[in-house]
Amino acid sequence: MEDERTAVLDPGPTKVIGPGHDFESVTTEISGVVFRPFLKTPPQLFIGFACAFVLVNVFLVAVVWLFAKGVGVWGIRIPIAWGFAIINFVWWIGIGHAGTLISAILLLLKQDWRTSINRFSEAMTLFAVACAGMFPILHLGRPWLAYWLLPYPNTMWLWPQPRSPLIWDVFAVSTYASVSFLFWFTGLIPDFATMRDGAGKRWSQRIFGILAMGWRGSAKHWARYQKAYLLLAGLSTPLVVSVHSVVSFDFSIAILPGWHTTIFPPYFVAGAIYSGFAMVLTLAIPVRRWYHLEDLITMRHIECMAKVMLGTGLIVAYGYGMEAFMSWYSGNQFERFMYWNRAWGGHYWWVYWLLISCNILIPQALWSRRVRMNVLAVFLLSLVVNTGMWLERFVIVVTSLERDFMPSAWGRYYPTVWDIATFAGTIGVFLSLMFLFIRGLPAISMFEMREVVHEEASHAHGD
Amino acid sequence: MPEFFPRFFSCLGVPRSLHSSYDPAGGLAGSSMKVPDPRVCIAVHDLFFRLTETIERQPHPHFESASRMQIFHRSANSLARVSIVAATFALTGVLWAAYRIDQGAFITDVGVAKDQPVPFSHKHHVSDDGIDCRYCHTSVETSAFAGLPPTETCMTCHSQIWSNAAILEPVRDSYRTGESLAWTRIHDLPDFVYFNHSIHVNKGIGCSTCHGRVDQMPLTYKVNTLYMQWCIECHRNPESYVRPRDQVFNMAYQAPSDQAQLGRHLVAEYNIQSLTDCVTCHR
Amino acid sequence: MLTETRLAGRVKLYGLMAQFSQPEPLLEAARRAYAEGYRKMDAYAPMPVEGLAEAIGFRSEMVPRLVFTGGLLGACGGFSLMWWITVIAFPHNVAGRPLNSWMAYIPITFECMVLVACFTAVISMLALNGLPEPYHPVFNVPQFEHASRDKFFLCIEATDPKFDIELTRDFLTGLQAEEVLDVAP
Amino acid sequence: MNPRNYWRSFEELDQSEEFRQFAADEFVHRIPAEADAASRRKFLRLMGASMALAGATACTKQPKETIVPYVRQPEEIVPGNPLFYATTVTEAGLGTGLLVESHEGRPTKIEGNPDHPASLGATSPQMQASVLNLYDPDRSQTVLHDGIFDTWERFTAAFSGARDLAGLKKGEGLRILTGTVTSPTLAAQLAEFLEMFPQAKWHQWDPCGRHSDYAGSVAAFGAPWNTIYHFERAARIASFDADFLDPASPGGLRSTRDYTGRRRDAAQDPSSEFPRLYIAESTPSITGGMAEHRFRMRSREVESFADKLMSGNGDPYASIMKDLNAHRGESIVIAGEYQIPRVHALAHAMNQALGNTGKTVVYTDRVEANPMDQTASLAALAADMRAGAVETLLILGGNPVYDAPADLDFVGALQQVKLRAHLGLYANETAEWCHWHLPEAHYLESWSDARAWDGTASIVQPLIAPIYNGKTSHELLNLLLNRTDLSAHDTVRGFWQTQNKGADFEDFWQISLHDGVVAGTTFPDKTPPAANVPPASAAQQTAGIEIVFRPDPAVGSGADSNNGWLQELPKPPNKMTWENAVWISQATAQRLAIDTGDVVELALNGRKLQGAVWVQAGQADESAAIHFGYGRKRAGRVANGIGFNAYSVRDSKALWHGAGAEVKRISRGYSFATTQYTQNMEERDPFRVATIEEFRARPGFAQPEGEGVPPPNLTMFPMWQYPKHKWGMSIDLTACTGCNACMVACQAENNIAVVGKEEVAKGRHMNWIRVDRYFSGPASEPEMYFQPVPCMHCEDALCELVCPVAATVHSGEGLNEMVYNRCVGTRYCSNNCPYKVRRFNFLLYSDWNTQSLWGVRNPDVTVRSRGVMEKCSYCIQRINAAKIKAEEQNRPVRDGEIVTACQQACPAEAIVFGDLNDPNSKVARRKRQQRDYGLLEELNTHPRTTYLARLRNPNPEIGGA
Repeated sequence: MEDERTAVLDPGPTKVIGPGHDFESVTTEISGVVFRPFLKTPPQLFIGFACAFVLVNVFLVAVVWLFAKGVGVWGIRIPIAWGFAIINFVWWIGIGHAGTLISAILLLLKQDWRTSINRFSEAMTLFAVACAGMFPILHLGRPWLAYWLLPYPNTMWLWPQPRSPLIWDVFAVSTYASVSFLFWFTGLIPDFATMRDGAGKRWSQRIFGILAMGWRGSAKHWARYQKAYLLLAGLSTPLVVSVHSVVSFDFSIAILPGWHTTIFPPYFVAGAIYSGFAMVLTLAIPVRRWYHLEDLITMRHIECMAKVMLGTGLIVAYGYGMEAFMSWYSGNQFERFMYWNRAWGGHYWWVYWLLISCNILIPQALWSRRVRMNVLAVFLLSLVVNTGMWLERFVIVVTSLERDFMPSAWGRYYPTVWDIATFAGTIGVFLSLMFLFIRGLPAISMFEMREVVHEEASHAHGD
Repeated sequence: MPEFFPRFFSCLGVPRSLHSSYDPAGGLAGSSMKVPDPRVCIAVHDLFFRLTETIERQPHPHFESASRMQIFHRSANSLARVSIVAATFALTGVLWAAYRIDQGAFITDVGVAKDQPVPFSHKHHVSDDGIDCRYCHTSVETSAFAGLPPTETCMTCHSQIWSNAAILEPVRDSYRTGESLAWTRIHDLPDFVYFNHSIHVNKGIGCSTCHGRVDQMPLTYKVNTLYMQWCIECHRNPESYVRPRDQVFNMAYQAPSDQAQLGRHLVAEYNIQSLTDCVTCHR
Repeated sequence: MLTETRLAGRVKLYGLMAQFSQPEPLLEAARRAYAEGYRKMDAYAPMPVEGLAEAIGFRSEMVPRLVFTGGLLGACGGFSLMWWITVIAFPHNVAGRPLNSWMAYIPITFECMVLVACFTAVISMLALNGLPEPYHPVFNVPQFEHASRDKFFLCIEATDPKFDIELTRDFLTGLQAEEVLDVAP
Repeated sequence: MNPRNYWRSFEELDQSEEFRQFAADEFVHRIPAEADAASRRKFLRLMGASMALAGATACTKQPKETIVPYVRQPEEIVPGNPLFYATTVTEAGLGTGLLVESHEGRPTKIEGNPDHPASLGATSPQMQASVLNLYDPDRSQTVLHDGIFDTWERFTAAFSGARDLAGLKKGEGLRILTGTVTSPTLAAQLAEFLEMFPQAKWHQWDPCGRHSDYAGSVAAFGAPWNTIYHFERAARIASFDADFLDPASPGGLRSTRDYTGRRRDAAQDPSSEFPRLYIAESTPSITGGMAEHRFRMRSREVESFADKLMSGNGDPYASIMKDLNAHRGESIVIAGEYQIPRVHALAHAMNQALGNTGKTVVYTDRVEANPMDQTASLAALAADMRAGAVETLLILGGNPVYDAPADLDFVGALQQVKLRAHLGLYANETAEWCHWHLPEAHYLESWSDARAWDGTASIVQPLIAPIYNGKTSHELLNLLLNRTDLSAHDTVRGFWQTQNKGADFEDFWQISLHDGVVAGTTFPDKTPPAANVPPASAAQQTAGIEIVFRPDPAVGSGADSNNGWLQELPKPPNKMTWENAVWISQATAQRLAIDTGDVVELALNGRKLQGAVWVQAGQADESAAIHFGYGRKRAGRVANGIGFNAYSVRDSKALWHGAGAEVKRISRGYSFATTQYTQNMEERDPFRVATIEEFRARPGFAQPEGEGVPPPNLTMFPMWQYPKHKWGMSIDLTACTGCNACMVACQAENNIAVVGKEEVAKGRHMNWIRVDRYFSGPASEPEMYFQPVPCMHCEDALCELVCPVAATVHSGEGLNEMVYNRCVGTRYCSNNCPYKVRRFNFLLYSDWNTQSLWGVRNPDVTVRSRGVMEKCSYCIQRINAAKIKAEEQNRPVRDGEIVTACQQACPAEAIVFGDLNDPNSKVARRKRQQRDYGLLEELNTHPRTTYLARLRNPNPEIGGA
């Protein structure tokens, strides 16, 4: 029955919006998601939130235990001094990249299909970055001193050490978080106005009224608004590239074989977008189904995102290839050993091949249009890619540290339950925030949808 | 659900007149019934409640439902701007307060005389009796630790004078029982800081430079924060603090007017290095 | 229904507002109003409409200029902070690198540039738009709630020298407006 | 680089599923358990403390602290300045002179006494660790009567009664059991005692004493002789299973100093001959690691090896004998304690034949006060006890219930004794079976004296009054001699007064105490009669596996088992910590189809024990080595219940190796905690070695060459200048024997925490200096190399580059500083350290709760808390102290004035520290040698710590070198 409905609503792969939509209808459909009574929320959302919330509590327990005992509760050791915490950090940051990319780069590239997913993925970016941002603090030996990484005047006359990539991280991640928020919030202002005017209840009128800051859609407002929005896009585009480059510097600045690589910045960025789009799909596909938004998030969107995944996936594959090639071509015994150890010799060789199949082999299925057009298949592939990208970070962090220069100092890494609990916990935090956002704020940009409606209409006239 | 709200919030007693005047007819899903504001928005409500009513009291003859759209009163504009400015000021204020507290006596104990087993007066012993620092702080020239006088030292005099003063009972008691006196530390560095008295004294840093005019303290207190920035200040430019070796124990020593040049001279003569390596103090 | 005579002088209007259901007529109306010589006016739309601002004679390059300045300040600030920290505030020999390891400051410089620029963009946009401004006379018009949803409005303000309540209302009615509305102050 | 054939490591033990399980399980804790539990409870307080570390930001104030002066200050004490006292430590009766550092009356650090012949300033790991036993909270703290607290008075009363009763029977039924006694005072007291009670008997037992050495000399010369070897004079050495470089062996520190000293000299000037060492041994020892030619064989085959060598026929015996003959008078043939007396006799005979006697090998009287066949003595005691002939037994020290040979059934016999009293540092297994247990004074609390392996006498003087009111053997004998009022001090002083009746006794006494050596007590050399070699022992049955018994390389015979520093000390050949294992060779393992981590049951002469197997490179085939010192039941919290008790299968007739053992597996998957997983160098040559010929031919062999090697000082930036001082270290691998003395010395000096087996297994051990062990050459006959690795203090230190808070930066003197109180614990520095010398406090490892342990801490070094990185600081506290001293005296710091803890302890003088700006400093001169190379120099880190490559001098006539 659902499928029939999908069939009816889904305008097919060419259109970015279903038929028969006018300004009022898109507005009502989107804001309806927020305005519909609490109990009318789709049950899937309740169930999803419940599960996510359980994980949130797992996270809290894990963090309390961690703070009470120290990072020793994790599997990290000398020489593998970085473990899950950093892996998760890089993974979340990577996921966070899709949002800004969709909003900024696709905006500059005038990709109309971005419209109905940009708000959604910007929110995803925010929450992913929030999860990522927690790890650098959690993984500190003395987390209560995390503020020492900020340049603030103090009685010790001491300052951060800006030659360290970790300080670059502090600036990059905080900048990225703030800018993503600005982007997201700026995009929301006109929609807040819509919500304000659509709200029935006095209090919601006032809340949205305050958030809208008196936006009244004047031509002058729009003129400045569009300039600012475009500038944000223009600035975030290099930002999004810089952030994951800086994250990759955490590794490539270090001297470790398997870390000390010039290919890292580009292929980290590609990998970030790869996993980011995967996550957007992982989230968008169910939501679209639950709220019957098939006419706003159409097959066109899904197919486009699938194509982007395929493309970035190929860049990542190239990255892996280069790593392998350079480790041989460098003629450096440590580099050669590193790769041999990563792919065959080390006791985590199987993780490497798992990652290769998740990130390179399986996604090749996306070449086929039939796969791209199959929502379920794309959904599953997105999960596979998310896993693969996590494994990639695992391989980079762990296998390189396990066996570096001094054979006498080699070690082996085994995660503990607390590693896993912390990771699972952040997934819970992320999903809870996502569900709250979907329920409480317009998950699709209404004013931009109106533009789409208008364009579609004018096309129709044109034809 | 909708029925639930009025029952729950009836206690809030929002005037009915308000509801009638704010008929939200024509709103979206579920917006047609009149319900008072839930608690989460009471604050926002109260903020504008009175203001919006004033609108009604001067109804415009021409527009009956003029207030349907206006959610905020005129003054809300100024209110918004003012609150922005206020927030900025508040933030600055908080930071300033934090700074003051950090520098203040509450944290640093500067100028705070602490309880001691015996109300020992440096003023009396140094100024009145003219006892040299080293008579009690024997190891100040030879050891990292300046040394605290054993009870014996006190008793050398106090077995003769004030030999039965009540306030000296703890001293005599200690001497009798062999139980040490437990003084409260005034100048207390963290355990990871290694300060060495002998080298400072030998290089011409006077007692009073760090400890102040102890000879004028009835009860001892510290005059400097002992913050790292305070140490580094001197370690970076010792020439502005160094004094001739023979003046080290002179409590009344005042830096001469030509300290700048004298300092440079002494730094050279005593071969004083400006050590700002971490391991100078932290190991 | 009150007559204009009684109305005139007794009630002070903010302006008159014409309502449209599509962007094109609004754009057309705006152009004509401008041609008519009206200057103090504004057009309202639930979405950006190409050329609308120009139609009512509005031009401003302020935002880009401010953003550029902000970015410049951010970059300089970021770099000089790092330089000051490592060269002036507490010079350390770190890994045998020179005190002023400027290459290492490039990422931070860039991030500061973006950060400040972006904040400038949003704040200047809001400030120039006079936001936050929760109260505005146009909200007095009941139909204006549609301005953020599906209707388009052109408002000629009473302060315009050329504003005359009858003539202006007639002029607006002549623009195939769905409705012409009075805007209370 | 000389290409050598390296072999892959064994199938690595900890890939087993169980290891993953156990490594993943963070609930198991032994040692830091208390600390952890506490860290949870004190979490907030610690947070507070750490906040305080934040440098009084975030509005935290210093907690209230009190300061407590003396009531009567001893004039020699200047608070804040340490004092050093000379004293003596005894191991198996033999004394070694020490200088002990004392802070305000707390002994905190043990150093060797440079004036004492057995030490020359060096110390063994066990000596270094002995200070920890002083503060051990598990030490016996009170008199126990049938396990219940009692008092000295009541014991005195009870025991005086028994004594008087025995006195009526001329002491019949009164027995004393001691360890080996060299103390002249104690000997005199015992002699007096035996006079007083002619029927009483004095028995001796040292589980790891010099049994075969004694029996060997008796066999060779018909009377006990004491043999002293002068390795500094020896160009050729043949060792029959003699581990003479083991610092715990008699004179071991001195032999190491002499032997390695000659190697160092020979490496520099071609005129002096580089010593060549042949060794035949069954289980890998550090001596075997230094040997040019190591002949791997079962212990009992060494006898025939010696015979063949003496006959000098066949390969390789002919060439060895030829080599020895070519160096008559400057060679040494030495037989090890672990060999049967006949092998000793052979060695004596060969030395005489080679004309070494009087030159490289000299003989003196036995240094023991009453040399005897201790095994027989203990057997006799056991027999008498069983026969009920013993009424009163006084056990002075020792732990026979735990370490007596199993066939004597000591426990069973002991129970026949009416009154049993035990004096011991711990209420150990023997105390459990005695009516009375008496707390013994630690040697740092005692007055006594002892003789060194060469007879030199020295005084044991206390640094601290007995913490737990312990008493010494002297006082107990005074009780027997009915002089209860006489203190140990008076006894010892009184004895020496009898020895030195001059008026100048006071001076003599003061000088002896001050120097730590009693002048003129060294035994004079004597010439023994011609050695005769007893006939070859009857052909032993050779079926089954041979069990080889050894004292544990770390905890020795078990007396010091309850010592975290020693437990966590990696055993040299396999870097195993916290337990013992059954070492078997690869071939044998394959034959028996068992592997590392299998738990096997050893059956020897009907006695069984269970232990986990470790497949050990260099172990003789068909031979299993097991170590004493473990399987303790009443050692204390640290040592109870770990490992197995090797004494439980030891036989008094075959003390050191028993034949015909059965080995069968009972389970799999036991996990060890080692500090080094890999066995070999993975073709990376961190350890560089060449033969003396190769070196003479190409002196720069240690320097890397070929492409991929950056020219020195290749850098984008100008190098930093270090005008004042430029500290550096040089480690001579030709000298280093891998004895681990440096590791414990560092641990003691720098308050390094003990983490426990589980944490070690996770690779979280905290040693600032580690000793890497590499095998190279054929898997069957590997060479074993040791390489101490402290912080390299790189001039372009990668760790510093990545620290976000500048917690590790360079000092103006080129030290790589680590500032704990600034560290936030990102651990990035450790990741980026190619040498992996950084250690991290993953949990709260430092024990903040056990008050008695606070006493051992060095007040000049911060005790690290949870969550901070730490590493070797080149003993910055010592550098600062020396600099301040020099500044106050307006003079430059002298070369050799600053001695790092590892350097000070090193018996081989392999480590040298100093100022590279001074061209004449010892370290600068060393670094100018051509053998000098840096680890991973190709990474361009410019390490300040560099190495002198190992040289070997194999016999060209013998292959496989």
